[in-house]
Amino acid sequence: MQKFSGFELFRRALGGHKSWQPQWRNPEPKAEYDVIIVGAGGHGLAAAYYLAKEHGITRVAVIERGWLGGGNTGRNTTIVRSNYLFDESAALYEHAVKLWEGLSTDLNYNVMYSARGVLMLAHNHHDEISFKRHVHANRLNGVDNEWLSAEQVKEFCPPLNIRSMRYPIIGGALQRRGGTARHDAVAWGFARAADSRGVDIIQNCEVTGIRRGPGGAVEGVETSKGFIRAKKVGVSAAGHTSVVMAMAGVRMPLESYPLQALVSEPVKPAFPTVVMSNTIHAYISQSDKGEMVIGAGTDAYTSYSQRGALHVTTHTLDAICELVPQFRRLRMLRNWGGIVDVTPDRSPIIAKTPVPGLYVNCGWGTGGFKATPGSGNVFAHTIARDEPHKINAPFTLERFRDGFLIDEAAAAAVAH
Amino acid sequence: MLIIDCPWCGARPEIEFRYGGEAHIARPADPAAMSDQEWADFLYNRTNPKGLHAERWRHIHGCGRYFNAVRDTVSDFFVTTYKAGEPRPDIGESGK
Amino acid sequence: MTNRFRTHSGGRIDRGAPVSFRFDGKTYSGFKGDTLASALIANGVHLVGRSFKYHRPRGFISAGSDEPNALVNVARDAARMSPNLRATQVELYEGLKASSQNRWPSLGFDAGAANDFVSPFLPAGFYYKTFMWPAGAWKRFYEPKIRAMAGLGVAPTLPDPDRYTQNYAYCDVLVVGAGPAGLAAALAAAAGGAKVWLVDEQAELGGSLLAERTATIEGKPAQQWLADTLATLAAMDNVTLLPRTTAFAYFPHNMIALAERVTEHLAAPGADLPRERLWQLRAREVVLATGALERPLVFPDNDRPGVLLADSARTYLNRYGAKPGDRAVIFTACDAGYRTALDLAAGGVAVVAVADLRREVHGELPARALAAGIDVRPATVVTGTTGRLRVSGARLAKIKGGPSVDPVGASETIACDTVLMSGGFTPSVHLFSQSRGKLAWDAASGAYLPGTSVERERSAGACRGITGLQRVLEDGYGQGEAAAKASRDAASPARGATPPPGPSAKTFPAQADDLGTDGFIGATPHARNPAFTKAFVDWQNDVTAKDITLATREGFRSIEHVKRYTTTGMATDQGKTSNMNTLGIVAEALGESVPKIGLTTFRPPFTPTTFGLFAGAARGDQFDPVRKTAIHDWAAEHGAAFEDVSLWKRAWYFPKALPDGRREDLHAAVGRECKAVRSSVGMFDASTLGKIEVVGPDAAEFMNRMYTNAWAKLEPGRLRYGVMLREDGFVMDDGVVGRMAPDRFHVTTTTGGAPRVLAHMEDYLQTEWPDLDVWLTSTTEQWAVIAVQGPKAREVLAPLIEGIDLAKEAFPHMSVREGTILGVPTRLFSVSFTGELGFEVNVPAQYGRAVWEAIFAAGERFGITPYGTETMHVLRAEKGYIIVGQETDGTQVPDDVNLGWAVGKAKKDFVGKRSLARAAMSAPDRKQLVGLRTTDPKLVLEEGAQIVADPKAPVPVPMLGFVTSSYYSAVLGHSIALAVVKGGRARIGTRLSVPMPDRVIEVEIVEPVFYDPKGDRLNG
Amino acid sequence: MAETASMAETAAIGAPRAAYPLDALALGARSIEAARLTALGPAARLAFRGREAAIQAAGEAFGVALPREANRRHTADGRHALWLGPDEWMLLAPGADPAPLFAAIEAATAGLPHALVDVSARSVTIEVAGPKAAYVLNQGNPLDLSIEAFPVGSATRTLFHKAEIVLSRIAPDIFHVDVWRSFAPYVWQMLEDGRRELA
Repeated sequence: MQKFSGFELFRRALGGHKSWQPQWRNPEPKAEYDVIIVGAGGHGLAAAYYLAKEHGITRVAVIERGWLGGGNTGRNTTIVRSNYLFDESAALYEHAVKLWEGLSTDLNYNVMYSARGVLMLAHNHHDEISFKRHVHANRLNGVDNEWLSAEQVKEFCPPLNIRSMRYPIIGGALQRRGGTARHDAVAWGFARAADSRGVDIIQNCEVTGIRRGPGGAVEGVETSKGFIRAKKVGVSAAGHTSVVMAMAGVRMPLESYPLQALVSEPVKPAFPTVVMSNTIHAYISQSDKGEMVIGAGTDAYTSYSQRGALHVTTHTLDAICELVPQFRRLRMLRNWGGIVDVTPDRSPIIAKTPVPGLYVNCGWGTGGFKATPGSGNVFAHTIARDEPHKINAPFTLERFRDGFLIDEAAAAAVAH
Repeated sequence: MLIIDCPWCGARPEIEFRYGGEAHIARPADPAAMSDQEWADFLYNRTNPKGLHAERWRHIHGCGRYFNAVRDTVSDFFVTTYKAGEPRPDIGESGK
Repeated sequence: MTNRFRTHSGGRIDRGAPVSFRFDGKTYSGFKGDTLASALIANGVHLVGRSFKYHRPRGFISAGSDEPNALVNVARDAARMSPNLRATQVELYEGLKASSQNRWPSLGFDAGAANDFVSPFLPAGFYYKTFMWPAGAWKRFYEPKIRAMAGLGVAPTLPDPDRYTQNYAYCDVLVVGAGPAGLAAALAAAAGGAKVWLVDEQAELGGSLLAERTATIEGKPAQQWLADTLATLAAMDNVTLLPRTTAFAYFPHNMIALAERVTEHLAAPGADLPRERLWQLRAREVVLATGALERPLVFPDNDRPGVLLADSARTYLNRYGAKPGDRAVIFTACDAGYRTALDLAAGGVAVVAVADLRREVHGELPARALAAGIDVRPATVVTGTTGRLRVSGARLAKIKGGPSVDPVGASETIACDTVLMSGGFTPSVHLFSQSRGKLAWDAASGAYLPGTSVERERSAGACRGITGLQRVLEDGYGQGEAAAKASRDAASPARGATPPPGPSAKTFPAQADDLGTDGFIGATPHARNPAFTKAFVDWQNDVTAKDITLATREGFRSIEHVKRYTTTGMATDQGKTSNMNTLGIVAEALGESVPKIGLTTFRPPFTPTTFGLFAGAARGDQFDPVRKTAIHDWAAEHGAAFEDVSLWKRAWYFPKALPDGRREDLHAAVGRECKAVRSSVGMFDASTLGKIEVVGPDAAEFMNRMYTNAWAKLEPGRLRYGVMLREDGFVMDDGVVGRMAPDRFHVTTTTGGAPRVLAHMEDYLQTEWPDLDVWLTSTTEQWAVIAVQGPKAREVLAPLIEGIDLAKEAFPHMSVREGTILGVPTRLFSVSFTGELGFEVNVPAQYGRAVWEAIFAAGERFGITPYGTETMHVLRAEKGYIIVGQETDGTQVPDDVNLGWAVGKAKKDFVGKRSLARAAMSAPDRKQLVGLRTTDPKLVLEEGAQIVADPKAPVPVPMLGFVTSSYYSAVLGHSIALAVVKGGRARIGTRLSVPMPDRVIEVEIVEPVFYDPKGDRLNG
Repeated sequence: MAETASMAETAAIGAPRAAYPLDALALGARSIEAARLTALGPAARLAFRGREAAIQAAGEAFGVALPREANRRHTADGRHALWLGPDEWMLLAPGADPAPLFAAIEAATAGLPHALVDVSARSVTIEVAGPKAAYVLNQGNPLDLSIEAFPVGSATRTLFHKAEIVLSRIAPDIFHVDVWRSFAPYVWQMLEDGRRELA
């Protein structure tokens, strides 16, 4: 792998940058791999990287229908945080945040992880109790999160309107280590690092079937580039998980919803942190480029159309204009949609399946980006060892049968 | 905003409706007789197809009725709508 | 000397109406009808901005909404300032104040331009390769620097005082674009009787006709034909004309979002007019007549101020009477360059050379240029420009060999003050693509054209690759006719197939230059060292041809990857100037054909669209409805503080004025209110509780299925506390239910849960049990509800009530009777959420305040005390009554919160019953509701605080539960708390810890009923 | 159009004063002829639900045949029956006392499967009248309110901005908006905001 550094940039500039090599190969699939990952989003690429790096499994293919990082990885609003309520979730997301903190160095790729803080606004007493419950639980779990008064909220994020609004802000929960990262760089960084360890990333290759042997175990995948053999297949296909799992005859507790996001035209720095309000349904941060990056919850009905409805955008922006009324004159530059797979308890599934050799990592809903390195890391462990890492052990499919749900949504009513 | 053809009121704008999830998942007559897995299938497992999807809608800000629709989840266009209790029209299998 | 570059006559500006304006503090003059861009050009000003990354000086490129460079800030006042407006779209008004952006200290001398000198070290994606060391430095050091350099304009800092409105509308035929095709389409559709909307983003309707100098239509000069046509359309009742209106997004089922700029062009907009208006227009049929955009050429130094698109220069000249310079060099790959050259020459601008990329030049326009004595040079490219803040010369060189990859000969520098370029025209297929129509590559014209339609839509004119004024007009007319006809046919919301273009019933004899479809995509050849040459593809984002080839070299082969890695096409012009040339460069670098490379998605909006437009009138108190009860105003008049509970404002507490003029705080008021209820009587506005009337012969059966409780045996006239589960077994809602008659239940729900509960019931009733003869009606707002609670409650109410015997035996706890109070019909409940003797008076809402006042007066002799939600919470907590949403969070089964008694064990089924049988629901470590007592009686625990066995355990500290409710009980003289704790009931009598950041609080686990555990007081 | 005296009011002994949520707002309404706003007086409103067998009897007892066509309003003797759903009607009698109406319909439908609920106090009615009435309503209502698509005699539950309403067209230029009382000030103020540009 060509090293990336300021020195290398300088050195190669003198040669007109002609000596840079491709960041990853563009290989044709081999006949057989030890592991096939379906889906070259951040989660799938991370799983491949950690399979190679931590488990020594390098005969790995990541198969992608489109182009790597082109799904939700490249469409999300890049929020990273770990202040989840339940022990299971806190452990999972904190694992990810710890990896985020060293990711640029590990991958030798600047993923621009920026711990600018994630501030969740409380607008009523119910929010306050809920957030304080999070703050206390997080502290005991070793996850930073603190309660701010309304005045402290204003001090931390001066552009916010906290008083003259329909639902005045009475406080907030701040995770200072939370923040944002550069979404494309995460996919590219993992792709480059995985590729350099021998992983084949096969783009523009659609999985059309999952072949199972007489005993039911996985034998490989049918693709638009032919059959590829592997005894282990990990599905990391986000919104398309139901479709892929149906190929193996597995029905999933998932529904795929559109999730919209939008950005404003770029402006000079005007918003210092990530702010989320679940009560009025919107969140906002400013990208390095200067765009206000804005999102909300999912649209109302299941869809694979990758677009959302105008009335959802209007509600998102009326909320943003309440929180930051001086942004009313900013202008929307781009609006797009992704497809997110949602479980009944809004927590992911990272698990073995009833089919031997078939593993699934899905159900991240609106909040998958933040978990990318942690998710890939424990998924790799699950595939390599054929048993879950202790962090993802609770995130099974069976929890829906037995009722051991991890219902962050019910507990906090907070998306993302 | 989609236009949805309410079987009672005719074509009306989407914001008058509420989505109600996959259709034709009848509540079992005797839940106590079911295994945990069967009950979980009823409660949680969904087809979630990419393609034609039979689903429930309620014209909540109109006539208030629940009804069923077949919609293509790729284009979001409706193929048909029909009253609750009527069988799923024979319009091919749901998507790939 | 102002307006030195103004022509002597002509154009659509009103030369009798001079307008004074300021740019960067300097005063200029222009005319009514000018844009800021045309007025500045007429004044010889081309330097108007700095680029994003290298801060290079930039001028105008285009005359329209595709302008990437000339972004300005326009400020009416401190709050009404708008960054990033395109000067090409800003209409001039008297006193307009505009300023340039992204420069410091000034536009002429910008410190950020230092970036340009180190640009060799800042290729595409450089930031991914560095700034990684030391860890954390990105956030602390590098990122703030990059952020400060990035961004374009400055965001406003004051709330926007302007209004925005929204309208839904319907029409038969929407025509987008009022150029020749759109005008003809509107004429045809209107003649066919359709209700037609014709919208255009520009201030004037007419499109390309507005810049026509010599063309004629139907024997008239184009400008005259335009005026006549607009007059014809305006006179028709079935036609709506909307200039300044951008069709910015195409949603499913032919819903088009339009942004109408209502006041932006006015010097003094009235306060009642909205600044912008959002139209959510549903069209039966849509005709897209969005024209084509001229493509720039990608050659070295193509970004110097004074380098413009050739046809835009013609627009400035013909439409606004503004000359782009005195001496023009034209660089073209099509005939558009010649048309501009001829018009410039006619307008008094010296055209010193036309460099034509094409090897051979023939046809009418070049011939006319030659005849006019213009120096026409085939197979010639511009390989660079000179000048600093304005172009001063162009380097021309001959192409030596085969097509575009060839090296070129020696260059010759020609002095000029403007370079006008034309790479041909790109059909504007943005809206078609947004509609999910499939684009098809047309090799003949080298363009993507509309292919298969998905919506009921058709394209007309230049946006579908048709050239020549007459053909465009006739295509427009034919499409308009077909659209009008189709709008009468179908009810189906979608088409799913391509409409055949209808043959026009009308001919439009027109004389105009046909530019054909020649053009060039990619970067033009030059012999300079590419490492030190910048040929811009995306002006605003400073993406050059070599950035794009670098991306392909690094393995970014998909166009989406190239776009994201280089940021080309992601500027505020959304790739209008850059997308096709990017494709060309990528195709060449990879040795593939353009259609193999693919196309990036066209995402809404078509042009940047104001946030306020989406927010509309939903602001401040009108952001969401503010629901107030019939008694709200009384409470406000009596000093109540309010809290938000869902959409409702509820009286929170009633602070009394103190002798020193201050008011009680929450603590004092609640203590006083609680004591009053326990010792005498209090009154509480419970109107917000949800109410549902469940009526019909099968009402009891329905209730049996929906609630955990058994209802069959509940006598009419009696009340019962009901618990409702979701199908997954978790507590969803609770409330008191009265049986008014065998077939009539008066159901109450939580305040926030009312709509959810009704929808839940309707779902089961309509879809699972449609055979049941029972119906549900929301009566939440029918009744005002006044809770009168305390030992004196009966004495207060008795004198006011008629028709109900309030005696204990006749009207026991948990009963309901109908009668009157002060003559007003009432449903009177004997019910208590306080643990005291209590009643709830339901009266029709319009009498709520009057009855409340009467009870207040009647209670005066007992010191009746109005209390709010906080006191209600304390009183119920003293009794261990749960609040759904506080003691529960959607993960509790009834037994967890001591409601196991409410589950009808004998019932075969009810919603949620089966789920209770799952393994997790009877796990031994489920959290159970308990009470907590602190050692220090004054210490009130924090709600949400966690409970642990061993506070000294290492992180992660195992947690057993948390505090759900916590108050100081003035009645008991100590603090109380409710909590859910793992295996809590078995822990009663033991001690646990509540670790806080600064200390550990020891608590005793106790029964959750703190007051009157036997319930003696309920019966008074 | 505003009805004044209410039988329901006079029925109250000791006369507790009836109060309505638009009492104060209506006094402050701007005079804008293109779209006039009026808060109408009280009315008896009964929600009638029922199976086929009960429908005709209910209509006869009320004095207005219940419309069987979706989203229609029938009127007779100043009373209105609005189709709101296939088994749901709003029976509206301006100025009437609901109690005797309720009793009469219950008597006529006794033993027939139905549900009758008095919701007189649940909502108030706003009249929007004038040549721009539909335009103002369309600022928050997503329906096609052209006279062809929503003719006189139309009535339907629908939305106005973030509130649910029942919208009836009384005349080409006159609409009635029935709205739950706690949402009425919101709807009123949104209507005021919508017609501001017509001042």
